[in-house]
Amino acid sequence: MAKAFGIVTSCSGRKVKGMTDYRPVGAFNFLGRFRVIDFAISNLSNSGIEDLQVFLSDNPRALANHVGDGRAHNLNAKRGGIEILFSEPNTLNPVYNTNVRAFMENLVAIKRKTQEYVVISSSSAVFTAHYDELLDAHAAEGNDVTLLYHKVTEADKKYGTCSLIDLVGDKVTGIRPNMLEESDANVFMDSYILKKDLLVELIEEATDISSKYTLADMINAKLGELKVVGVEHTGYYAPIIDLQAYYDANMALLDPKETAALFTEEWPIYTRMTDSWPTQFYEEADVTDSYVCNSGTINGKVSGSVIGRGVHIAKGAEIKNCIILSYVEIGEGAYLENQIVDRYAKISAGVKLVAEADDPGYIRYRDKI
Amino acid sequence: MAKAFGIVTSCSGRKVKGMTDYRPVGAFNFLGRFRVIDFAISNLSNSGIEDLQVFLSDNPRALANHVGDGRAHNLNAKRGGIEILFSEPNTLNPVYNTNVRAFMENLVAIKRKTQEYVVISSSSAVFTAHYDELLDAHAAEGNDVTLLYHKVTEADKKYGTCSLIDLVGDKVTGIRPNMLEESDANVFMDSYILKKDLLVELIEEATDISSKYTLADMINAKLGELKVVGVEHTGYYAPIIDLQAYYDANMALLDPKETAALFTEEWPIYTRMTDSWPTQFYEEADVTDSYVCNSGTINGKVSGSVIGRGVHIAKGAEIKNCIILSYVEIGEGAYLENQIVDRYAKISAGVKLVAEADDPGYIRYRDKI
Amino acid sequence: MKRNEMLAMILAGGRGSRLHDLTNKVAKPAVSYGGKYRIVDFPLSNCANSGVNVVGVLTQYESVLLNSYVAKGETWGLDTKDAGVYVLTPRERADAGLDVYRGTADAITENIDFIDSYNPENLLILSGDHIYKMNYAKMLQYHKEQNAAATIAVMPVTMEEATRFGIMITDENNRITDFEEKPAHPRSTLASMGIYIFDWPKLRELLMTDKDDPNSDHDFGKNIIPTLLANNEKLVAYKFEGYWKDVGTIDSLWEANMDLLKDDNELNLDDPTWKIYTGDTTVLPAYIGPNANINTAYIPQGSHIDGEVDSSVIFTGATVGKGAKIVDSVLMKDVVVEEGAVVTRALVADGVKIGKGAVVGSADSKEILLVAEDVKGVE
Amino acid sequence: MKRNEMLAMILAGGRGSRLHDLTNKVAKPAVSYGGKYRIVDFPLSNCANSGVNVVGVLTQYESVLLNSYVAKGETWGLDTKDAGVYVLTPRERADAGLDVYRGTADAITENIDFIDSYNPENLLILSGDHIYKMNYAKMLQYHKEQNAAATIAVMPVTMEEATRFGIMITDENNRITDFEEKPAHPRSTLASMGIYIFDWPKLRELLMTDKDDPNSDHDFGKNIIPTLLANNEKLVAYKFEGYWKDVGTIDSLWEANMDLLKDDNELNLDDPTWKIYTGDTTVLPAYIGPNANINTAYIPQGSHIDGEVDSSVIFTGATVGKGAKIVDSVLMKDVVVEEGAVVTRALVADGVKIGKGAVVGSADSKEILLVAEDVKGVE
Repeated sequence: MAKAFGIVTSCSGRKVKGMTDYRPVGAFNFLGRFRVIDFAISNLSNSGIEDLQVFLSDNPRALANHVGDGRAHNLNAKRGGIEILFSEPNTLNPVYNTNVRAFMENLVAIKRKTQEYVVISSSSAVFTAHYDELLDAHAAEGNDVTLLYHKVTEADKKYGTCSLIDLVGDKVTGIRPNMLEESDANVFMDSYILKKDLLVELIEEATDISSKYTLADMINAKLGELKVVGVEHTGYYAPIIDLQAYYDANMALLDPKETAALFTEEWPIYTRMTDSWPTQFYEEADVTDSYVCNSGTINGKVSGSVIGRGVHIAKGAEIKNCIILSYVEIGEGAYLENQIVDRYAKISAGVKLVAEADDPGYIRYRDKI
Repeated sequence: MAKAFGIVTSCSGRKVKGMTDYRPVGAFNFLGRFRVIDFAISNLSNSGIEDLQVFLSDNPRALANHVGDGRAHNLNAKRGGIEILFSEPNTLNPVYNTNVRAFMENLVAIKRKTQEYVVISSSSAVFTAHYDELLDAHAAEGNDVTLLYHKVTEADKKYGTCSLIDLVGDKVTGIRPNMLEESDANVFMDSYILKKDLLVELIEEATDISSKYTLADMINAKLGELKVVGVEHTGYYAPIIDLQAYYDANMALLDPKETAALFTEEWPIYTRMTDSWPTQFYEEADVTDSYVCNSGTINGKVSGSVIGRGVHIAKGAEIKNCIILSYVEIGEGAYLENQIVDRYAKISAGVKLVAEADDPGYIRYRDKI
Repeated sequence: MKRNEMLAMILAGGRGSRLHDLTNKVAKPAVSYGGKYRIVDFPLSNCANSGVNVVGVLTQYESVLLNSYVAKGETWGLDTKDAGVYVLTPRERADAGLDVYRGTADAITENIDFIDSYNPENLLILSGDHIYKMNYAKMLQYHKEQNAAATIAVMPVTMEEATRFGIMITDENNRITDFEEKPAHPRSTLASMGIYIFDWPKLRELLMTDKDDPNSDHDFGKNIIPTLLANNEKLVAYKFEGYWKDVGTIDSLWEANMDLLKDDNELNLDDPTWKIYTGDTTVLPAYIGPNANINTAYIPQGSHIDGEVDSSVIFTGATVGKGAKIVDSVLMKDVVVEEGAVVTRALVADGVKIGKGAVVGSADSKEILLVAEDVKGVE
Repeated sequence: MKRNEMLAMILAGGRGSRLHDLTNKVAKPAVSYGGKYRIVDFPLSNCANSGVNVVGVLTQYESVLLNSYVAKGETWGLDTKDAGVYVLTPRERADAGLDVYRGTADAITENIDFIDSYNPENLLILSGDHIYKMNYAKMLQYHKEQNAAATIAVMPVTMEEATRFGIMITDENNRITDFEEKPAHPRSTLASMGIYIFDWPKLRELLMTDKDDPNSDHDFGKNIIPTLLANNEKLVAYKFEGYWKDVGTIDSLWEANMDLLKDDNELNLDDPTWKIYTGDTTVLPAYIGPNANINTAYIPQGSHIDGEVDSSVIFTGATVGKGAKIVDSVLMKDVVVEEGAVVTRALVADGVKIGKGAVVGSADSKEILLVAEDVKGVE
């Protein structure tokens, strides 16, 4: 039995223009065939952490059915699996939708776990992390809390809603909101390693102090008492904090080198299988520099794009630097540039939609244009 | 592919003293090892209806994890499985928590189904029904709607929140609330068979008419236009409408004849397996006339009771006509009569709790007495 | 379908010698098809979709790959309670020596104890190397309505094709009155598809007699069907219309792949109500590189194309390098075609590597070239 | 555990002749134990809990029951990707005739292609008829720390018991210096449990040599271990403490069941952190009737008791009628003891029916009575 269980948190209240009206960030389609939460769950599963609690909040349907009991993500049903936990979004005042509140509502389920440690990961960022090694180091070094961070150079422009971490050596000296004031910074990845009993203590104490306290706030308040260590994460890291971040995160992976770094054979990213069939390319198809999922038909021009499952692109249509989500239909001669087209949308023949790469357009779920 | 899909409805807003504070009725433990919803799902599964939508509302955790993707209930994952759908309980005014509202919130998911027919069953009643045969008859006779009803003789005392059906021959002439005015009546079992397209029409029309309309209200309003047929259900039927009904439904099955009628070899009731071990009976155990689940230890006296999984009964304790839910501990010399003891409760040594069979006592989840 | 109504047995056969080197390492039913499938996925998916939940797969030549592939009944949803896919190989029995199957009927006889353990009313016999979609539940319904001892699926063919098939002669009620194997002058154009439903108790009795008959080939076509006819049992033909292909040769396997490129392709793998299931893998979407030039093609996830592809079927994990050209060809699983290589009218076997600039196959070859071993580059 | 770190092979062996009639219909590993389990559940659950995800089950005598039972890897959670339980029977190979396994080592040799397909670093050899709980991951860790060619699990026994086991003589660092099979005058009390971890490349080489040695019995104990010792390879003993029982005889199988009734029973099946998994069934809770009188007993769901039960283990589906009396006995799956019958010091095999008023077994018999056939009532 592994010595840790995992918690995958939701990001209740995070808004990504249009898209979060229909599902939480964890359920966003990523690179055509994945969902953002697949990365968090696969990281834990590949690390041998087989017993997971997945927190759901707003619009839980898509995620509840996607993660199921954990089989799709290679979790051994006997040694663990996925337990889905719900927290009710406080619609009156979103400031109270903290992760501490979600934990508190499910404290009995957390307390019932028999593993000594817990690894907490966010469902709304794309990255890989070897928690098995991090956990061993955490235990060996006698840390109270290990936090993951990623060094960035554009903290003044991106990562707006992320927290930043201050460090002296590897010791965390502060966790604070990103005020967009500095460019070089350590972005906190919302990943924690700590003992289960400490987590329970922190949750209970945070609840006593303030209903607005998050787990990070609580740890920040305890930096004097606890040994809190930051570990730098390197490689691909994309927190999906807004539509631009979502667009950029997909587009970055059209570079085969980035893809090769994120998707390696010994660290598979699991997702739910759909029994799809290969995509049919017709005579007038002209596809370059793109990812194309199964079950589609393509008879138009596609470049620099991610084409989801079951997408139909008619003759003469052109798709340039777009993310086309599943089951979208693109009519003859339509022209799309720098667009994110949500599931089941229909773009009529001849429609022209152009945006800039630094402000991509968004076509709503099931929209007809 | 089966010609029908199934919908298992929740009973949002139904209150069963104490117990519904922690889970919806469908998640209630039944006869020690089942949950009430197992009957609805197994009826559909055994009828070859393999593609189910299960509606969840208040406290969805227990049911979401119990039903999972349908594997536990023998649903073929490729031909169907379980899709979990959520409806947000309207906490401000429970009168709006109708099944129509839950359907409306998930209308896209219902419309997406390709089967011609839909069978709707309630998750909060214990009974068996052969929907395969009912569906064949429904189609052969050209009915618009088939409703299941059960003839009862105590409608003035029990079945308070159920609807009653009026019939001329097998034609339904009215669906109305039970005003506890007549003893002999036809209790509507909240089971429907109809075409999917008709269901969608009725939902949309009901929404237009009144936010308080239920599907049964809508069908009642259309009795003039539609061929609505009632089919009598015989055998065991127990809608779990209050604590007394829950208690009686369990106790009735201590009669082996009732059990044999409900549980037959060709109509298995599936539930989630837990890898439990046999129960250990010690030297001073004295058990009669009871059902005993696995993983427990018994060293006391038990009669006329249902003992759940992992229950420990110490020396000298006596349990008479009780329902003891999972993981309860009963201390030495305790005496319980006509009690329902909820999960994880601890009854200390020597405690004496006595109630009457027509007003059983209830010990709360995780309570210590 | 009720629990014991029908059990299926797939005759997955031997080494498939007509498929030459393709079956050196994998048994024939495990051969790849259609971009991401294996041949055996078709009868297994048909069973799953038809509600036939227990399937025995009979194979003489045991391959680790076929066994471990087929044993995961979950792939086709055949892992519910009372369901399962079981690989049945020749084995030691208490009352007999070790024996390999002597014929198609013998393969069933040798596994009577397996069949008996399910006590089915009917037995469905299938072949492991046909590509088609068929609802066996409808065939069973016909079999029961006709109260037949055996029902044989037949397909109308041309008079010319009829000379290459087992041909069923029927009366106006579809009752089979006679049977001819590859007749020079066919009396009917209804070809047997090698798909049978037998009344199991009747078949069982017949098999027990046939077993000890020294003159029998222990074959369904040669012995069992003629005996049933001779015994005046009711045999009926069940007419199938739709796509059906025996992929027992390289040419027919290539053709069956090419059929998928046709706009009006009858096989219709993109029917969500009758999916073909297969062992799926966690791979990326197809990556189409900056130099790609794809015209008519069938391309699955997990492939990597940076060259020219025309009228070809590409399989999961296949790579086409920059400047490479694939025409009228089939690249099976994990094939690598390096930069500048040209592949024409060829079927390239799983995992084969075609080196830089190599030229393989030709546009005017009569037969399709099978490439089963790595081809060196020409630098 | 990493993917290729260790593969397990369970030697499920032959008909288990010492278990007499109990194994007439089921292979020994499929024999019932402990109210709801089968013997093979123990090594398989140990593998699952230890993170050993691929398990081959080697059986000479193929039984439909064992095969279909073991093939459902889901039972033990061994159905994730890259995981699986595979039944391996003697089979036709391209380069050899049909052969049954000649010895324990030969059974491995014959399945080298299966093992090679996983390319494991280490091979875990287990027996299919031992009842115990053990974390093989810890044993592997020890094996790796010691950098051993082979690690053998041993258990301290009394000097008297030592004469009935294979005994390992070790130095102060647990390195095995000598090995004796059932010594008359034991030089050590460390008994081999028949559980080995081998460095796979080393073992593979040895097996290839042993295979063609006409003087070899192709047995791990008789040939492979002595050869390793002779070659001066590093063999270490891994000490196990806890419950372990070989259930190869009726008496030991009965005893192992009776052990479960002890309050301080070491096997501890009720440990939620090391569960033993088994093919579970949808049955009702145990029904205890109005006339029941149960004292010390182990009773699972799906049983039906209306008589007297004292110091006995009852299995799923077993029925004890009104007035019947079961003392110091084991009633296996689906046994029916009718009204008024008395069963004492007996082990009643799966499905056996003991008629009304019959008296079976006696309190002062030396050996445990095996009841493998129905017993008529005495009306």
